[in-house]
Amino acid sequence: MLHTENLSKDMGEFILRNVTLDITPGEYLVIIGPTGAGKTILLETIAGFYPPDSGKIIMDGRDITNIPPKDRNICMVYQDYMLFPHLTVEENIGFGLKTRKKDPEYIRKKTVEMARLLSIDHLLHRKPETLSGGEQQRAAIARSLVMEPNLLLLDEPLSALDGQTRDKLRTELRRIHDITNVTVVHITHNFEEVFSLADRVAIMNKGEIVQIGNPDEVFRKPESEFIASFTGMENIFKGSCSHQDGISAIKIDGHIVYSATCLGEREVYATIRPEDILLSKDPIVSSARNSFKGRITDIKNNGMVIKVTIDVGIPVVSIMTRRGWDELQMNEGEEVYLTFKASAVHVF
Amino acid sequence: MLHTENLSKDMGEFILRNVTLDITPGEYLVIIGPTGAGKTILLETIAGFYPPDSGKIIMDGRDITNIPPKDRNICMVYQDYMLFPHLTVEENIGFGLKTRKKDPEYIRKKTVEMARLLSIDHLLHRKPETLSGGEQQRAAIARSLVMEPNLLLLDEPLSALDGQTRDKLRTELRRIHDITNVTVVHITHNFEEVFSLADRVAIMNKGEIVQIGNPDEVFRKPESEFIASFTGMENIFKGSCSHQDGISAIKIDGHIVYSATCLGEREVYATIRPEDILLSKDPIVSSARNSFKGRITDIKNNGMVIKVTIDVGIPVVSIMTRRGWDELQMNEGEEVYLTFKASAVHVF
Amino acid sequence: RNSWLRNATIGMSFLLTFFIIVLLLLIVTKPSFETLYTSITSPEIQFAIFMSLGTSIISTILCILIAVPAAYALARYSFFGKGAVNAILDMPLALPPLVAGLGLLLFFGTTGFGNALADMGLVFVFTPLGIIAAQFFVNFPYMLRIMRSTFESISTRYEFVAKTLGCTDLQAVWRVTLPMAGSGFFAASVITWAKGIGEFGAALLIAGAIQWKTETLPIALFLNMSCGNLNMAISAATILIIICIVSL
Amino acid sequence: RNSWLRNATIGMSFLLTFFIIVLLLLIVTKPSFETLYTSITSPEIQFAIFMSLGTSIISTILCILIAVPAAYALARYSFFGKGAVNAILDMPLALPPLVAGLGLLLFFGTTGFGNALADMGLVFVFTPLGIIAAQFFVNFPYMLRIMRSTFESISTRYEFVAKTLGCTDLQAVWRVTLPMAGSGFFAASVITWAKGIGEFGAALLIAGAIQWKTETLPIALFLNMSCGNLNMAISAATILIIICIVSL
Repeated sequence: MLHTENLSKDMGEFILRNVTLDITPGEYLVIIGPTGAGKTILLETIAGFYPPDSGKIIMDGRDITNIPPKDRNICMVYQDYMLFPHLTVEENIGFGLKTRKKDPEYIRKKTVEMARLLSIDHLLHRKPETLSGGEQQRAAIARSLVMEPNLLLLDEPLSALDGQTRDKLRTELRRIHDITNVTVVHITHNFEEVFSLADRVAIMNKGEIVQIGNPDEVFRKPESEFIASFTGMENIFKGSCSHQDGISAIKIDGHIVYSATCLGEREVYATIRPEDILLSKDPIVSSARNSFKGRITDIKNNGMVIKVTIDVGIPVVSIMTRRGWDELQMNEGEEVYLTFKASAVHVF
Repeated sequence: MLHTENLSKDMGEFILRNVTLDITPGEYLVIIGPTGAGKTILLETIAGFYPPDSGKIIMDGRDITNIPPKDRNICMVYQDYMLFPHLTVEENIGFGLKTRKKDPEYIRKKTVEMARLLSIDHLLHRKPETLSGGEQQRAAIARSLVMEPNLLLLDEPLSALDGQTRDKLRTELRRIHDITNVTVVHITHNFEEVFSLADRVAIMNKGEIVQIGNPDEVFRKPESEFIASFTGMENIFKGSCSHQDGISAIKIDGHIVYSATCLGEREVYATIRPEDILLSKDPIVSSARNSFKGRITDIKNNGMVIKVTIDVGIPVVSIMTRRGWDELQMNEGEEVYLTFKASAVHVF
Repeated sequence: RNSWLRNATIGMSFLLTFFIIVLLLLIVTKPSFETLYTSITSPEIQFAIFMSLGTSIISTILCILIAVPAAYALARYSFFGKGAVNAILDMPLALPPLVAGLGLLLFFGTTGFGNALADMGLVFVFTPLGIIAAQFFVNFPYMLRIMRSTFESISTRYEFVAKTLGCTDLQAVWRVTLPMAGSGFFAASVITWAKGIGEFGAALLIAGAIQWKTETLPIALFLNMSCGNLNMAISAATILIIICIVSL
Repeated sequence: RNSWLRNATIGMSFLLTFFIIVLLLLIVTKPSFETLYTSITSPEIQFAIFMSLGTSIISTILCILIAVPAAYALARYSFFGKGAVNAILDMPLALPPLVAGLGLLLFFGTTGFGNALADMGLVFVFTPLGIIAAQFFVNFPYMLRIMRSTFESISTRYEFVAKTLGCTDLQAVWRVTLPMAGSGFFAASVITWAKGIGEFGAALLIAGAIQWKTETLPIALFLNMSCGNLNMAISAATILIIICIVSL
């Protein structure tokens, strides 16, 4: 559908470096990355607001790199809605069709239809400023969808909304994508949006796409230290890898951790998700290859989840629910056993 | 130490209503509440920046309601540091002592001492703008502590900092409080700060203090629907209460939930913390009084914790770690058993 | 607890306000209502009103046509020399109006370009055209500044969105940015117009103070003061005060 | 992809810039360097420079002493009538300077207060004191506006913190707010001063255009133009342009 080739753009503060990206028709691609990673500038370059310094944008086989935005049929929705304040909701939604000089009767019909799809048909005569954030974003999405765009770009569409509205509109986005099958590129900071919306997720850093794949794969198997720590990996260790009995052993500060994957005999990073580590008062006999004894050094309670740090020579973090913690009945300074499977250790 | 009596103040947008509060010497009191609850205005009234419309402020037995701020010896630290940009870190920390016309030698000594306590003694000659957020906040705290205040007011001191810095400075606050034993009132939005810092927590809403007590008590036993939902209770049900066999039974939409506490025969709210609900494929034989069968209607994965909604006639939410969920191996639409103890059901 | 700092500073602001009100009242109440009425309805003052309104409206329209596009460029684009352009375009704000008038006089009176215009019948020296040029030159920076900050306050993203909805660059500005800039545009026009009405120094130099020819209200005030005709002067001032108050 | 909207609007801004530069160059290059030197060193222009600097510095100091406290009150406190005070204090910005001068003339020349001052030796009509009064009245709103927005941009919380650290209200302002307002204060003073140097209309009415008595640079420019002494007029203008450029 859309293919970018070595797209680069230097805007001083924000930068894009050699972005090559392939978006398949009907796909829902979510892009995450820290602030300043160049996510918005990527979307804006695809939409055609600035010419790239180098590289090409191909849409449906046609080179659109030098085509003005109005002829690309790519629509954009921003975090802060960007509804035209001097127009009613109806005029906002119909804006693009009017620009295309469609018949007023047709515009009216399509506008109402799209407003109904987004459950804002009762708001058509209101001015944007009188709407709630969620309603405004629905109107902005309707304004884009009514154009039947080849590609819909969403720039943190849910970030300005409060918790409940965000949840609702997220579900709505999924539903609309299922109905219209429009191709979407969606930028976010929020991991929940990745898991509930993305067919694929791309991680950006410093203007580059550093990993792309299905969400579970990317979160379970980060390809660099940056991705591991950005996606919230708590336990990241550096060590040297060697093969032992078909699986690999990673030596970290003198401790051996077993992993199901290995990249050959060299320096590697190993990560273990905190929730994959089991704590127990007594040693557990199980098929899990990794078992350690340590001392609890820190306990953090955020009201919902307990985060426990255990010193086993190296500091290891484990997360559990409050119920799990209450059953364990342990305190800071006590000895505890850690168990985790070799398959839970991801190496990169 | 400090006692406010029916303190009221109307500032239009923000309001304070009949706040009566008792702070004991050396206590660490954390105040939480939604935006606009009047938390900051409470601190600012205690500090004496505005006179209250009515009510009294008593400190150490002395009525200070009409005393100017400079004579109260109450210090304040804001979210955005408020370091004086035209002065160096050293001059900022020494500002108050200089105002009190202390000997320059003494000021120098105390400033260095306090900077050392907060690990910013290497930054004394820098201007605030060249410091990181965490360093600026340390300087602001030092500037207050050097005054040896009777009361230290912290207005969301960690909210402007990024995750790691926030964690570090939170630990630091705990340590400093242990060392200096200064009385602290600390405003926050963050529940982690409540659990790791507070001796007591007060919840504010619409200018009033609606509940005060130790954190576990307040979070486990909210006294109103507002507090329950603000502290993140997912399962809040309305029902009618009656006594049965020594414990109480609450009838919710035709379903009976047993609770260890009851407030008499009347309409009540019942809440159950999502992490207190156990899910299983088969019925569990246990001492838990509440057992339901339902169908999974929604699964939300935020990457760390799984939130499952189960319809048992009423929608119930349960939270578990990813490991727990993987072991359960269930999907949307499947049947599941819910078990929770009568003591996990809080009634108000 | 009433702070003396509060009382002293508020007192100062009231003192200044009081001083302004006294000055204006002194002018407005000086002549009797009848003398004022006679003066205002006199042919000379009528002529001055007409001349002031005519020149200020035309110069305001010129300011709009030229300063609004320039303001848009300064708000939206970055280009070589933008810093210098910005600084120089603000200069007429600090330049004494007499100097601006002298520059215009030299420009229209002594250069080949000025002579060419004169040959085409566009004579600026000692004519109402000169007044318009003076008002334009002294006041366009106000229009430019206000519109520049108005455009800057409107996110470029509105235009971006309009373009994805099929607009050309110009359509995006015309259908989205200009309607959104409405209130700033109105304020800028009123200020430019009011400043134009009151313009004296620059107009004096290029258009002279010629009774019945280049006599705007400030010029009428000046001419009548010079020949001791206080009532006529004060009635011109009264009209100027009324215009000033109405425009605020 | 070069948008013509971009080219057209940027072109417009360059055209305006070019126009301003041409006007200034016309003035500065008109006389030969020698004539300019002779004029500038002439006793009359020397007197005018001295008179301009003296009056503008004094009026700027007055503006600081009176407008800064008033600006602080308007930025920090809410009080009865604040909206009206704000509106009236902005009025002199839109009021034609001639009208302001007429008001001052009536105030100092015809009221009991003015006569009392004159009896004390403080004569404003047709004296340098009148120039100072004119410059003050026309220019304090600039000082007020800039300082008001400067104070508004400094969070009250800095003063709050200073007070918890033992400062009185006044100490908090003196030791924290004023140092933080430094750059805004500097900008406001320079603008007020530059505007004062260029003031003509109001000064003309209250102080007259009296050679060797109330002759500032703009008055010198005017007087020399009136009697056809173009070289002297242009050298006065050149000095004014230099001051204007330096102050920016």
